[in-house]
Amino acid sequence: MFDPQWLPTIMIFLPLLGSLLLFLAPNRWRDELAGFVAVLTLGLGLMIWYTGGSGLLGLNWIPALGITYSVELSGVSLALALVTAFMSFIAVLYAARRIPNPGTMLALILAMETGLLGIFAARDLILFYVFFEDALLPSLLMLAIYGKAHRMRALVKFAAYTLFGSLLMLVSIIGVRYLGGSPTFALVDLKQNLVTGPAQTWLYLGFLTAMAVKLPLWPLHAWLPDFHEQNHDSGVPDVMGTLYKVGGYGLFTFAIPLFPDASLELRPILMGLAAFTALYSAWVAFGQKDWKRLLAYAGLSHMGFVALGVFSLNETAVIGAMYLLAFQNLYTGALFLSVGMVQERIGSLDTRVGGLMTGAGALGGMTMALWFASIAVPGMAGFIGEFSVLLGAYQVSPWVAFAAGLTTIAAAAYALTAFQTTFWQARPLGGIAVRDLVHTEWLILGLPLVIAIFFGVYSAPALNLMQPAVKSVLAALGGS
Amino acid sequence: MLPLLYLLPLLPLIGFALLMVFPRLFPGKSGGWLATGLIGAAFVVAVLRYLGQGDTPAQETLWTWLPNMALNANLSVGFYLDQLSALMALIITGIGFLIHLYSISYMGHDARFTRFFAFLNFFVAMMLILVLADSYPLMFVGWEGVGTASYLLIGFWFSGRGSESSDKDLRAAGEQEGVNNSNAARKAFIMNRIGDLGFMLGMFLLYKLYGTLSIPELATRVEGVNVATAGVELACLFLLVGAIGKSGQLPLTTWLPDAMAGPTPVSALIHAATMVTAGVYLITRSHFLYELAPNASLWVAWVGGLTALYGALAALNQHDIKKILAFSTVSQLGYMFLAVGVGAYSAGVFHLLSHAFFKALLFLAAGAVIHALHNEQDVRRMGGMRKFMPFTHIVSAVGVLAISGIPIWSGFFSKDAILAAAFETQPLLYLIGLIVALLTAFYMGRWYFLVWRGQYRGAEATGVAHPHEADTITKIPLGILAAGATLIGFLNIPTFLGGGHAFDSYLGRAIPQEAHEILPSTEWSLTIFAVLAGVVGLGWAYLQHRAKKLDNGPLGQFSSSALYLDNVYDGLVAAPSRGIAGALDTVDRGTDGLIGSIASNAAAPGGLFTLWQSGFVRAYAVSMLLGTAAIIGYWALKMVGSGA
Amino acid sequence: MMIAFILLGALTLVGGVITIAARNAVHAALGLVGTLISVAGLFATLNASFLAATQVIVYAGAIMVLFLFVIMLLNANQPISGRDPIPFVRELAGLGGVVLAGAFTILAVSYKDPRPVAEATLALGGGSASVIGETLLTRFLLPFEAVSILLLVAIVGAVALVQRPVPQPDDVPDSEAELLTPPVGSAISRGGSQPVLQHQSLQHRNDEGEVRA
Amino acid sequence: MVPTSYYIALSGILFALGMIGVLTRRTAIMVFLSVELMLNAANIALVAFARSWGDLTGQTAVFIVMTLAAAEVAIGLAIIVAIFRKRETTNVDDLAAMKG
Amino acid sequence: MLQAPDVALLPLLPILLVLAGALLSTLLGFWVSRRTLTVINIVTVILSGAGMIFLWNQGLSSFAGGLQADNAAILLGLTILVGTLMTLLVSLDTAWRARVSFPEFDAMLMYAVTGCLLIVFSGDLIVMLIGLEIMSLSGYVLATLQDSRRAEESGLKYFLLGAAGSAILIYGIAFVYGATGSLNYAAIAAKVGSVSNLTPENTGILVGGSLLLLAGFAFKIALVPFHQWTPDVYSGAPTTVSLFLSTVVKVAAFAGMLRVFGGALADAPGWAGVLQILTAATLIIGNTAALLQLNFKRMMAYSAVAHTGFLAMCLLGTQALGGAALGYYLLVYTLMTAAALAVVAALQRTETGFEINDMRGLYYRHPGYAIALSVCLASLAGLPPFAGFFGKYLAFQAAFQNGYVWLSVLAAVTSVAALVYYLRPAMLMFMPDRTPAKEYTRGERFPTTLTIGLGVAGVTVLGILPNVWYGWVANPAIWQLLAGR
Repeated sequence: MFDPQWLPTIMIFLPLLGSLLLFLAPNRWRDELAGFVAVLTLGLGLMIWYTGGSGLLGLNWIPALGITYSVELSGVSLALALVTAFMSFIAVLYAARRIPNPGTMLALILAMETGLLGIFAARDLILFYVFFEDALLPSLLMLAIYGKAHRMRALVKFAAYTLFGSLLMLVSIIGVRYLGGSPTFALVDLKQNLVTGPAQTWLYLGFLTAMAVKLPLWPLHAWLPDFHEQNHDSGVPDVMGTLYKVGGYGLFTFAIPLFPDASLELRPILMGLAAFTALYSAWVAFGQKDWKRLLAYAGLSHMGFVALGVFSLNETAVIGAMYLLAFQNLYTGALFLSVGMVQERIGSLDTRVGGLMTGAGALGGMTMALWFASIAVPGMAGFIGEFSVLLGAYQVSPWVAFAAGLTTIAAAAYALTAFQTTFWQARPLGGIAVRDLVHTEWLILGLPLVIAIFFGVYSAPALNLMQPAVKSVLAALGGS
Repeated sequence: MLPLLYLLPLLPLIGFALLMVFPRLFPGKSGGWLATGLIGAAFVVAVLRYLGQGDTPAQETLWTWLPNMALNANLSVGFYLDQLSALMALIITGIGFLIHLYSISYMGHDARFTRFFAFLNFFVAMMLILVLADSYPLMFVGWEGVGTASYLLIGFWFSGRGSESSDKDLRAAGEQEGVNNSNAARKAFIMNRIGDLGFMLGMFLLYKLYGTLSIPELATRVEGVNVATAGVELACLFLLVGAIGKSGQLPLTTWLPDAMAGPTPVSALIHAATMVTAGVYLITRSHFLYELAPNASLWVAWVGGLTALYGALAALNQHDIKKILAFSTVSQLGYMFLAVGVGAYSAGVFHLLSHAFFKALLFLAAGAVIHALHNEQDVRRMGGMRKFMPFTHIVSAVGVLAISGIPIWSGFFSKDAILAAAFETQPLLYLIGLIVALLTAFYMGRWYFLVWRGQYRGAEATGVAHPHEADTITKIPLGILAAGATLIGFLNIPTFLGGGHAFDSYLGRAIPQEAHEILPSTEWSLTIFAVLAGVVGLGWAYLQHRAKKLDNGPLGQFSSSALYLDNVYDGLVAAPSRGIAGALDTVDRGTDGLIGSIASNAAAPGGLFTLWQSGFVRAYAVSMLLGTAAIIGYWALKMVGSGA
Repeated sequence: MMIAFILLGALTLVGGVITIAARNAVHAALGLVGTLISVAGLFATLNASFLAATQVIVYAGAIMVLFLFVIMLLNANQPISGRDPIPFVRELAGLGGVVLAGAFTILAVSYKDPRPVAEATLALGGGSASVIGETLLTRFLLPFEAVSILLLVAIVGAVALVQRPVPQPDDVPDSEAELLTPPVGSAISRGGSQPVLQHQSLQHRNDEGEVRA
Repeated sequence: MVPTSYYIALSGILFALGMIGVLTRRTAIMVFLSVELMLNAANIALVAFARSWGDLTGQTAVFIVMTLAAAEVAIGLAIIVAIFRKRETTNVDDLAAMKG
Repeated sequence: MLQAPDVALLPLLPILLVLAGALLSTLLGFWVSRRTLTVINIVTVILSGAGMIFLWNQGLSSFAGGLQADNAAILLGLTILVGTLMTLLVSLDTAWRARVSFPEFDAMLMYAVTGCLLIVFSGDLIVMLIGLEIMSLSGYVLATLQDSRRAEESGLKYFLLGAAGSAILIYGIAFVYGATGSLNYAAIAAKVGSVSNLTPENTGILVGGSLLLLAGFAFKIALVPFHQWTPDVYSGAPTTVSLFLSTVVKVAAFAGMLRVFGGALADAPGWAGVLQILTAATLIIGNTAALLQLNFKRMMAYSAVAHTGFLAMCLLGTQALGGAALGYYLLVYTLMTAAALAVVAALQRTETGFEINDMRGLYYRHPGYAIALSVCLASLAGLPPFAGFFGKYLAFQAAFQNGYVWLSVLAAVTSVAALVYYLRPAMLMFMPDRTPAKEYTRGERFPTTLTIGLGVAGVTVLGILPNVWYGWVANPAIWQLLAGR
């Protein structure tokens, strides 16, 4: 009989296979093929969910080095994988509609999906690292092929920041195994052989650098605005880029179990940094005149919350952080796409064009609803995340939670200001008449919104996935 | 079998969903009727639940929701019905129904008629969630939900009503209106968010103190768990910040007058009768905490008193027919805060109830006038409207009498109770309350005389020579509300007037009653002072009217600029934060540019490097030789050093 | 013995100094010859008689003649005047040399013979041709053979460099082949001063004088 | 018997001299001559060590090194001649087109 | 009495086969066309490889330990042969354009390989030295062979500095001999193994000698500050030659270092400390300098320097791990560098290669080569799933495990610079471009494509399934016997 343990593996590599097939497929079938693969991947994910998460599949990959192929999709990782599969599908949907001759873009989306799913499924540090870097390549190519005039700068910055962090992480990974004396790099083995003492702190810092770049966390965030600003106007690469912000997940799955003492020790500083990131970037977002940059900073601000939750090591906060991480992908991604739609209609990403909603009510309405999700209006998924993060963080450090809480005000300020100057107010004389949503665009914005609302109201399915996983991870800390 | 509580928010939510997603299914005014009908149905549910209510509160849990709350069980979505929430549900659905009805006529010509009702339904649903919530987080859902609805409705005319016009001037005015409306909506949302942060912090602290956020559980746990008073005080202050934000109290008050940018029914429903009273509701709901926190309660009372004074002063010289009412609302809300601050929860809620009636009435009447005058809102261009709109005039007069605290009308009873409670605990606040009562009577008198009496002054400016009386659909809510504003006071006739405190004793089953220890003689004198204040105020207004000086009320610019509070905020908060945002953006790009220019330009190290990699083979040999010499020399030195 | 060492050592160094300091290349080469012969003497004092002979015959004789020949051929005996393009090269060289010499001296002083020198000397058998030959053909057989490859490389390489063979055409399509043929007479450009910069503006022309479309 | 150290010191100084020559001489041939000095220094050291150990390996190695030197000279002079043909210079500083 | 020399030709077989190719090229060149000779050489190289595989696990040695055909030698020898094969294949297409298409070119190439194999199979310092000299002299000739000013300049620079480097190396050999009384790796290792065997006072001479050896080798593998010839030679020589020099010759030099420092002098004090400083300097200078280059070929030259730094980290590891890491990394390095330079050789218009900016839009003109080149660059940058990542990983691990944590961190940081300079051309290739093509349009020929395919396939397969090669090199026993028995 078929072993369900293999499902994650199939789910991971199916998009890559699809991506390679796209090069062979005739031009006119590419959209359908890509969509089919994306749906199939999502279906597989749902199947894993339906069967209650997969078990751990552990194979020896490079026995001589103690590197294993360990994958598992359950708990938090399954939730994130599902969101990834879903948003990849949405991205495929929009890319097929928006980008002329989209074959390459679709292939890159699928290739990146493989990397992202791999990141979430990996239960071996080296495997994690490999997928972590694998996702980088398609992302770079999207920027290179479809980016804007100053993309080289953005590209170099993005790659340099990412690699700077991840190479330090690589050193830490090596250290984790050798200083701890684990036989393999598999998480289960590493957990049995923890590094102790000051070495743990140093290794944690190495790990942290990588994750802080990918979170991103101030001051390692500078790549993010440029990355989004220079990416293709459609916002499709931005969706994938948003999905790639996996720092919070990495910290949660690997850093906390492997560096329990260090994460406790550094908790105050890191929480402060995370709160600062949230507030700082929200404030910077307030000053942005370009939608992509604004969304970049908004996303950064969310990531500050995610980081705050993870760093606080409080159960509620960590669950909230994971919840936020998973669902912010939905609305942030959809917002990028809505910005792409705006750009398609008026050829501008400026936040001060004014009056779009007069012509495009549905587009404006959906965008507004997504913004409400983004600024954590209750009843949307973002609220559960942000509220839990703040609630949990407050139990640990009230002042930091207060500082982070200020972000909610700033978020309202930047979101509503930009929304108002773009969609509300009067359309200036001579402005291009704006077409409303058509065809699949309804789905592209509607589906994420519906899911964001559903999980904001009825969170049990997602919480049932995440809560036990978080509890077991935090149990390693000795019940703090 | 009583209908389940979740029907209350669900019915309007269904309306919202239908009207949002399938607006095409509801041509003409059918959407409005659907929405109104659903609210009516909700009102029926509320009445049924009210009638079927026992002494023990009902709690109905739907499903789990927030992670890890309340002793590691997930926090649930659940509704809680006690006397307080039943009353609130009645107010919301009842007055909501009337205002929906009114809106069918008022918004009849608007292009986005159906959308308006969707938003209204959404608001009512959120408000019901707010009052029925069994936990603070769920209440927060409603709390922010009504904020969102308020945002949507204030910004309903986001592009201005004339911005599509071909006429240049009209278009310019429309564009300006669009910007103003949008700004007002945003301001309301952001200021509410400030309050919301306070509310959230309050929740966090409560959770830290008691480990739960479920209201009934908290209420019981407060008695059992011993925590430092300072903690409770702080939590109550946090909650107060939340209440301040929502109820437009000082210092977060400036959004409320601006919120009048929304359509008039919105002002009546949200910014007078229901949403803004949520702060009062929150504090009343949290009475078990405030009882443990005397200092925080005192803060509440003072905030209320000062806001009442502020609102009254600012209302003195407004020229917008709705802004006068808006500042009046601020002021009246201050009264309610004062009441709950001094522990007179029942009096506060009672004033909430009566205020809901008369203020909704006044707003709707004002709306009728605005409608009749084709969107003219400046009271200086009105006057003599009683001739054109007799029915509306009568109901307006009822409203003015009610708010001025003239006996038999509801305002008299509710205000009197508050002033009595204030006198008992904080004489200074009583004095303020009394002054505010006088001012209230004056500015409402001014409003009345300017709009309804004297000569019609606006024929030229508005282009409406003969304003028409409101239609029937408009008159029905006005009539019902006027009746309510007149009669509702009799629900709670105080003992010294021979009443039985019916309202107090009903509410007393849910919230504690202040003990009345005032002598009847004192009560009498207090009542006389209060009535006197109302009469003097109205008389003062009449005298001014006779002297034709009402156009410009007292205090001049100071009052019409709302005590310059907006300017202060703009200077202290808004402008600096915009500046800081710009500066931070520059810094963010700058640090980045710095790193970038080092990396990309690399002129200095690059030049150095070219100098080194000079292309001369002997230069390369120099590196080699010096390298070797350094290595060997290092070793030799080490050997000498180690004494070999 | 010591006197011989001092004498020969001094001669070696003097020769070395002449080699590196003489302005005329021929003088320098002669200084090197002096050094080489002195080194041969040193070999002799170290019981390496065969090597001493080889040093004189092969090194000082054959190799140095080759050197002188080339110096004369290339007319390289005149010193190069003008500013040295490398700043401080003499100072740096002096510094490096002094450090190296000092360091080596320190190392040398630290050296202790593993066994008594007199006894060890006997084991060398005088370093005669026969003992060296025996070592070469037994323990050093592989190096001995491998060195022949080295010499072969030297011969083939030197010939190939001095008389460059003609490149054999590829089976390139004709049109390309035409373009690729090096133009006649452009192989040598005189002067030798920075031809690259002069031609940089002409993209189709590089410093190898190739002309490409 | 002269101590081995003396020979080693002598060879070290000779080696350093060779190095200095490599740096200061500006003609390719002279640079190469200086390299010969360095090779000779190595030879002295080898022979001296061979005596010290009483082992013929060192002396035989010198023999090999001499051959190496000869081969090197052949190639080196060929390169120098080849360059001279094209540029008519033996100044190594003239060959500095590639840099940076 | 005359003892019979220990002559066993079987272990010499691979070397002899290559030498036969070289001799055939030298002699048959008068009658046979160069392309035929190249094909013959390819055959001899493959035969030599087969010979090595035949010798696998036999652990043969001959000439009294002067020649070691142990597994380490075979693994490194195979790596060298792979590089040679790729060079030969590329030269089939580009030698004419580089104007080096004559039999002597092939002959010198094969001589150089013979020298390389001698180093790899060497059992004592003299054999190693001779191999090194054969390799170097052939290398000097190869670099100069093209009739152009650039090639001659690079040849002279290479030669003059190389001669000085060799002199330093020989001086080092003399000192090591002085300290241990032997030139044989095993004997030296035995002497060094326990310092009691060594005349205690002579540790100074031993360390001095090993440091001189280190300096000499540092020149051959291009460690800072002995690296400066590298960019000039690699960018001046024909690209095919650069390909050869930067892969085969470097592999051989590393093999020599592994033999000497990982085997004979493994236990000697002093050198590791210096090597780590040199490695650190190499990492910094190499990567920074590559960042500043505008010409792709020259950038690849600096990248070779930078990679020396990463490779040298392996030498700092313990014998078992470091040797295995080096064994893996060298093959991967050969594959990716050779394939990348093969693309340059195929598409360049002149032997200067092309400017990085000229690569814009290459993907749309030569999709296959562009993808291949970007795969190689990604691998060079150390991005998974390509083998370069595991190379880097192993290097980090080797250094880390032996306590050089700071070096690993430094290497990680400098890798970022590496990424940047590899990324720029890789991404430019995918950026659409409207300017006319700057590269040679007919460069795509079968042998080159085969080479590139070999490189890309190798890099990918070894990246996804590193065990294919690492499984062979991982056995610690291989590397603990580097000095021979």
